[in-house]
Amino acid sequence: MAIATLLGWALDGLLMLVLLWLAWRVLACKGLFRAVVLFIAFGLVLSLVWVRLDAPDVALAEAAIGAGLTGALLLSTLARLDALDAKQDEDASS
Amino acid sequence: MTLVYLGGALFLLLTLVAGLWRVLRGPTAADRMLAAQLFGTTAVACLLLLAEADRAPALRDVALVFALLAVVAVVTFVRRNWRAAGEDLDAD
Amino acid sequence: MTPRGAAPWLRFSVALLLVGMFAALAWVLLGLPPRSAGLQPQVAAQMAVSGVDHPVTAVLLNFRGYDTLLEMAVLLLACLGVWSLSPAVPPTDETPGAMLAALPRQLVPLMVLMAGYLLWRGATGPGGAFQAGAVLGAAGVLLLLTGWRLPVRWQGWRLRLLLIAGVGMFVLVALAVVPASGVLLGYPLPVAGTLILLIEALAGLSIGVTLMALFLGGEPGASR
Amino acid sequence: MSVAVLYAVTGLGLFSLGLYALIVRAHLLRKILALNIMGSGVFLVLTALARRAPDGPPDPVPHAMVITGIVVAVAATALALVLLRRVVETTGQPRLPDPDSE
Repeated sequence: MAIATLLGWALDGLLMLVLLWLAWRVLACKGLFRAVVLFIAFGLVLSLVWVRLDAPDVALAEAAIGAGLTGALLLSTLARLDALDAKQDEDASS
Repeated sequence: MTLVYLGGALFLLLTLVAGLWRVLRGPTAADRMLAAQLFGTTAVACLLLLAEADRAPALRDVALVFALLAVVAVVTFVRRNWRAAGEDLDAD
Repeated sequence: MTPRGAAPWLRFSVALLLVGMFAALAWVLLGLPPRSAGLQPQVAAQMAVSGVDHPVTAVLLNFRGYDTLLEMAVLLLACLGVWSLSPAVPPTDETPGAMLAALPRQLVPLMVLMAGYLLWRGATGPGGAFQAGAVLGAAGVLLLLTGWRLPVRWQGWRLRLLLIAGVGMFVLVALAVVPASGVLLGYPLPVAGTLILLIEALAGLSIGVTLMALFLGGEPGASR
Repeated sequence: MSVAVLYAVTGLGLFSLGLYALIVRAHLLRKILALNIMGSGVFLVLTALARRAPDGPPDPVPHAMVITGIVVAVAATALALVLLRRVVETTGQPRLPDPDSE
């Protein structure tokens, strides 16, 4: 039983560290695409944290929103920003 | 048995950390996106192990939702970001 | 186009302030009683009159129904905000390949099934309108990404009706129970479960459609 | 010190990190990500404090609040992203105008 508790602690500690590290990288890393992908991973880890905190309802909501919608919204905005950027470059050069 | 499940979950979480390295290294956008997809699969396995360890069958539903919806992000990537991926997608 | 961040002195002082804030709030958190049941006993005591068997659903749809009602209104407002900002981005995507065309045919029915399951599950366990709505919204996003377009005759009042169905049903039920119980949203016990399921079904549908409309990024069919 | 309190402190850390980036980073998409991380930090504090129940199920009230919060957060993010697109279309810059440069 003691080992199980220890393993639980290790799992919780690792989750906390990964969460903080991911948040830092999302906000500080170079490149927006990288930040968005890391943010998707952040949502995933967060959903595991909800499970560890005995909140399966919240984990379900986070899984559905984080995996399905947030990533799609952010990625398609990124694509549109790139398209606008390219259009401006074209306008500037012509 | 709980020990095995918890240990497995911990191990999977460690592999997830290893995968983060690939997200940061790249080198292409597709590498990063695929690594993120791999996290989705890892999380599903992790959730199934925790469902057994905590005896919380509701976690299987969470795993099911993950498995079902992970595809949405990657389809967005393929449809919207793929063509730009060859170029310098990471210019800040 | 390199983003200029804040000046170093500004960064430093902001960091200093935030470390101070973190320390103060962490001190408060660590000083909280390590064991506290919170509102759990009150919720457990009232479960018998809630009409459902799952505490979180009971809180969402019954005990704190106002919160959920107004939250649905916030979703609607976000959608209105997006619509007033720009028309939907015109579909420029080329036709999807065979793989992408087959994908939604396999997955969307499963997602709709999952949404229905989560809705039904909400009465007794983790699940409910929000989760179901999110899965439904993701199914809609997948359809939009793989080349499906909202038919023109669905872009008018039908879409708007779907968007307000959740809030509308919530308000209707809130008003309808007034003669029986004297207060808004005070469900009479014999029909509480049915009313909650009715609200949840339409709320889930509305949430799904709203999330899909948000992904469209503007009012469908509008031209600038 | 229990695991729940540690998780709450982690949430506080996320909130602080997000607030710092919200103030310091110029790109608006990065600010939107920062707001989302701040929100997640708040949710984490709420859920972690709900876990303190002695034995038995955690407090369901914060859970319900967090679930609505997550859905509101994604709606707000969608609105913010459309605003961002409009800002870029109008000014050609993915950031707010700098008052010093005028």
